[in-house]
Amino acid sequence: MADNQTVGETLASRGISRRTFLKFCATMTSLLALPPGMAEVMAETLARTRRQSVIWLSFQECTGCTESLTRSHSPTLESLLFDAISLDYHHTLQAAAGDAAERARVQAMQDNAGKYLVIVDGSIPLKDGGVYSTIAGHSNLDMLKETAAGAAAIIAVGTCATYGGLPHANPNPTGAVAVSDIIKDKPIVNVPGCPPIATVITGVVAHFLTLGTLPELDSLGRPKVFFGDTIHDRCYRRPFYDQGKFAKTFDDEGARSGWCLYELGCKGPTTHNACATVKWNGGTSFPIESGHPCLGCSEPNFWDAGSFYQALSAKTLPLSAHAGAALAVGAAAGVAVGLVSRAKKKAAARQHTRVSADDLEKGGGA
Amino acid sequence: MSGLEHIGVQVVTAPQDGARSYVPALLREIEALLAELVASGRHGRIDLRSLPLLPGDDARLAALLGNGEVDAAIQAMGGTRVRETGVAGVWWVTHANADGETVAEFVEVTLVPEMLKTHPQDARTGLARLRERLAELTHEGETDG
Amino acid sequence: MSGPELLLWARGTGLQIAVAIFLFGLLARFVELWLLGRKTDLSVARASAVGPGLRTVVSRSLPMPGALKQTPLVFLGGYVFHLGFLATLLFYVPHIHFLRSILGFGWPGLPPFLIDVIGLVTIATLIALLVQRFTDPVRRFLSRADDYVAWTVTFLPLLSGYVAFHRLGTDYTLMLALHILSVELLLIVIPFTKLMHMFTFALARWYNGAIAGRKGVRV
Amino acid sequence: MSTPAERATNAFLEQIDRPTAAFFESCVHCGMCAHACLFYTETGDPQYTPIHKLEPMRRVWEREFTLFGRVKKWLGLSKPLSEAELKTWEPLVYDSCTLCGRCSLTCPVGNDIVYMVRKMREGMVAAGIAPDGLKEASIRAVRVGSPMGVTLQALKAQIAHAEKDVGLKIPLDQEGAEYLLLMSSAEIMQFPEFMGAAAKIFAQAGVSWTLCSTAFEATNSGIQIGSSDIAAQLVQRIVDGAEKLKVKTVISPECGHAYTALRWEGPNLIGRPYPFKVQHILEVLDELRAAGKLQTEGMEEAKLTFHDPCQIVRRGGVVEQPRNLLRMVASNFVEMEDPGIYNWCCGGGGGVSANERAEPLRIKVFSRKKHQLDQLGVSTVVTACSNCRNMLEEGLEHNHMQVSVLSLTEMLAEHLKE
Repeated sequence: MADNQTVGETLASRGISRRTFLKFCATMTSLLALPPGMAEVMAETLARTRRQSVIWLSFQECTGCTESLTRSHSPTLESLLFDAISLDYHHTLQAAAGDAAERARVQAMQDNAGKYLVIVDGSIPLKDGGVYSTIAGHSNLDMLKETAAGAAAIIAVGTCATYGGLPHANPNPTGAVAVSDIIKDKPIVNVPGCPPIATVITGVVAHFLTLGTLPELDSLGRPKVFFGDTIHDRCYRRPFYDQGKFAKTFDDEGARSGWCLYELGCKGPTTHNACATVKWNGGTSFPIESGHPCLGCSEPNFWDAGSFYQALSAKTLPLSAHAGAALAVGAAAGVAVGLVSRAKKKAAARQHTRVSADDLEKGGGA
Repeated sequence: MSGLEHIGVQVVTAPQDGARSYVPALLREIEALLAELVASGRHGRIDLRSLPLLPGDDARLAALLGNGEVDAAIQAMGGTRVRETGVAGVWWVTHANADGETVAEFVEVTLVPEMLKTHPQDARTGLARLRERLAELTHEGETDG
Repeated sequence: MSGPELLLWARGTGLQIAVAIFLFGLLARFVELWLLGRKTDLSVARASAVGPGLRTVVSRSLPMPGALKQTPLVFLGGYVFHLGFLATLLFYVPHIHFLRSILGFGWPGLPPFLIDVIGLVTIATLIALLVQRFTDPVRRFLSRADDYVAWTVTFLPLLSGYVAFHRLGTDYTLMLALHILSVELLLIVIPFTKLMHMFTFALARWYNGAIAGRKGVRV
Repeated sequence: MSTPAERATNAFLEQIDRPTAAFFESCVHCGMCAHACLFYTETGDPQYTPIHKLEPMRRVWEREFTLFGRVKKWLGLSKPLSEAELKTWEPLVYDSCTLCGRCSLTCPVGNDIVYMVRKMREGMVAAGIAPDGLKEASIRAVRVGSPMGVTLQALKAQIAHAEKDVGLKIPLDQEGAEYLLLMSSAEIMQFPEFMGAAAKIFAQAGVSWTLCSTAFEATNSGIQIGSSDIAAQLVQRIVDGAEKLKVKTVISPECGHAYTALRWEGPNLIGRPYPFKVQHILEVLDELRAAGKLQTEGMEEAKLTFHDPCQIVRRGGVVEQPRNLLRMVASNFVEMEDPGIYNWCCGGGGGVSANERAEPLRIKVFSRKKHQLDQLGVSTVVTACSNCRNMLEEGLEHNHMQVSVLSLTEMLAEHLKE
């Protein structure tokens, strides 16, 4: 896949007009909250640059993230991004197989040392020497370390790569960890979500391609421009929450009236993502709009945060065993203290010295 | 293609508060950009999506600006509509994706929006394509003759 | 620990620890108190102690004649704070869901804007009561560290709840986690401070009413 | 058992029970009890806050009977009771508390504070730390038979006087009488009219009654100083006398704490129920009234009010009887502010009147009663406790108030139909 074409040349060879590309850039400036006048500059710069070498590593994952990017049956603006990059290694998308595929990766790393972008989806198993996921005889850990060494930056895509995701869920049989748990010396952008919104992945890559920098990140390494607000902050059903109108079941009057899904377990209040604004499937809808509570998939450990259908404030672990034990120990402690107290009272009664008139006369008692 | 009307969802919007509308401020910004264009020929652009507009603000702004002479439709992986407003030099550009959803919306202050122009590169590609066609035509003619 | 991790810990392990300590303390303290016992009263009762005892458990919520005028702030503040705290605790929808997940049943909540108002009034009242504790000669004289600890652990859930409710502060998830942790702190502290009065008050009122009641006095 | 502090601690260990623990556990330091206590309201001094008077006993409870207190004790974080501490608290427990029990009515968590002050005094007296006046009164009560040193001889002289006054026989040691009347020293010596009044009333009602030569004194200094041992001794005398004479009912006279001592504490002090009934004189009179055996004539026209003795009304349960009786003989009876069980103490109950050291404070806090009486503008205040009567008279005189103090029983006797 590696070639030396400019982005402009690639676009031309695919029959995509520069006008369409300008439209793409204009959309990106809007999405990334960049100055709107940058669209033309962005388009011109991008067209003249060589296509960015991108190595996409897939570890313990389900390919949902890739699906999210490529799912559309019609060419979309987002997919234009593939024309602006040179995707030199990607299990699902590359034509090459076996040794040839691995050679492509090594070649890209050599040709673009220090400049290539690594995109990772999937978590990395560490348990038992990383044996639970290997590619071409290399453990994921080795491949990540080797590939990351010469990268300009890493974009961790999907909740598995960003926080460990499903493989990391209790009891985490493979010892799965996130990219950021392993790589400490490279800039990493986390684009969580299960899967992440395609536009958000595209936006981050576009930011890097056009400005040569990574977007501003929050404390969990997520681009603030997409993850700055919670779903709840931007939810169109928020007025119902504020009015205290909640759907109680999936088929009651409240559900049909489009009321707030908090009671059905919506994790919107604690979930940072752009679903409520960017939406899914080309801007058609997002889970809450379709009547389903937010699962909180772009937050760490969302698999272990209790039932998807239990309210956010509910407990996540059973209490009865602890409560029972505490009550038993409490009763025992209480009885122990109480019995000692009773013994003390009895002893005090035995030691009671009768107060007599003589005692009072002496002024001091016995 | 919004599914809202099909799944019986009522969308509630906050009550409109005219006093807090961004329209007056926006109009002043457009005025400044237009003055700049007249004075120095510099283009300006406002990303409507980046502003915390109240529901109905965009429609109010559009109504205030009015309709001009140009209303162009572009098909570029989804429709793009470029309209000149009633204020000449002020354009309203709406980008939609292949599904018809608006993905970006701008007010542009310029003589001709870039989206309407043909890029020189595209023109070159067009020329090449035209020459291919001509070559084919000549070839056909030769075969026929 | 990040906000989401802290929240998860607070809703899981943290809650387990807090509930365990709370129940342990509660039962231990109650049993220890109960086992102290009480001598049978050999004097002939003028009236039954049961009715007046039960009556006082309820009626002591009302001020003695004239008392309202003497300490209006403590009285009204006491009402507003206790009722406000209970209202926000029991009738805010997320709280109901928290309790439902533990108790297995729930009840209808109040609209959030009402909870907001009640919460703010309760916070203001609690602050006023603290100021009064500093300024009133009797209350300042009586106050020990225990009183300020109890005030603080009661105030924190209200404050953190209000901040989380209004999405103030940097991160809602973190605020929510801190809110739950503050409630857990309160739970842990209850059995070992004067906050135990929330359970023992009924027993104290009962004895007061019963002791007077068997003499034929309704207090 | 040697040091006073150890003896006090031991007594507290005996005294603290489940209600006490529930009360200490429930206190939130709201300070409302201060506003129910005339020693605070009339001085503004926070140290007189009722619950504060119990601090030494509360510390023993916490240290010895609670989980946390035990741990603290074990870690050496709490101090044992000291004699100095008890001495500091002595004036608080004895001088500034009349055991009136008004604080117990206001406490929002329901603490019966006076119930605990009574127990607190057990510890104080076990340590020998109590006012001299109370100690001396207790010694006289045990040795002579009366806290004021009234002897049988003196009683007999007063009986002779009274018999001459009213022309009726006053029975002494008459076996099988229905009623055994007790009297307080004050009634025997200061207000001997009481004896005559009783004789007239009983004669009219046609009931049999008697005095007892071995049990004439009703008061109980043991209750006031807080010693159950001494109180039991004094109660036992009355029980012995009543049993010897085989009376049906023992009448507690117009004395507040005597009623508490005999009626409510007595059986618990001697460890068994009585074979006779105990009634306050007002209860007896009201029963006679209800049975039509108390016939009066004429009405007091002057505006008058009733001072509720704490131990008889609030702590004794005799609330309606004095009012029923007053209405028989007074046409312009008005209630004070805070009447009945909410009444304010005269300032001298609970042994305060026997405690010379407390006198200035007692006189100072009489301002509450003065205020109540000034509000009404009455010329007469009726009461049913000779100690209240003394305190009222002293207080009124000190404040130069022209109000006369009457005994309800005596007032009734004066209106008896001839």
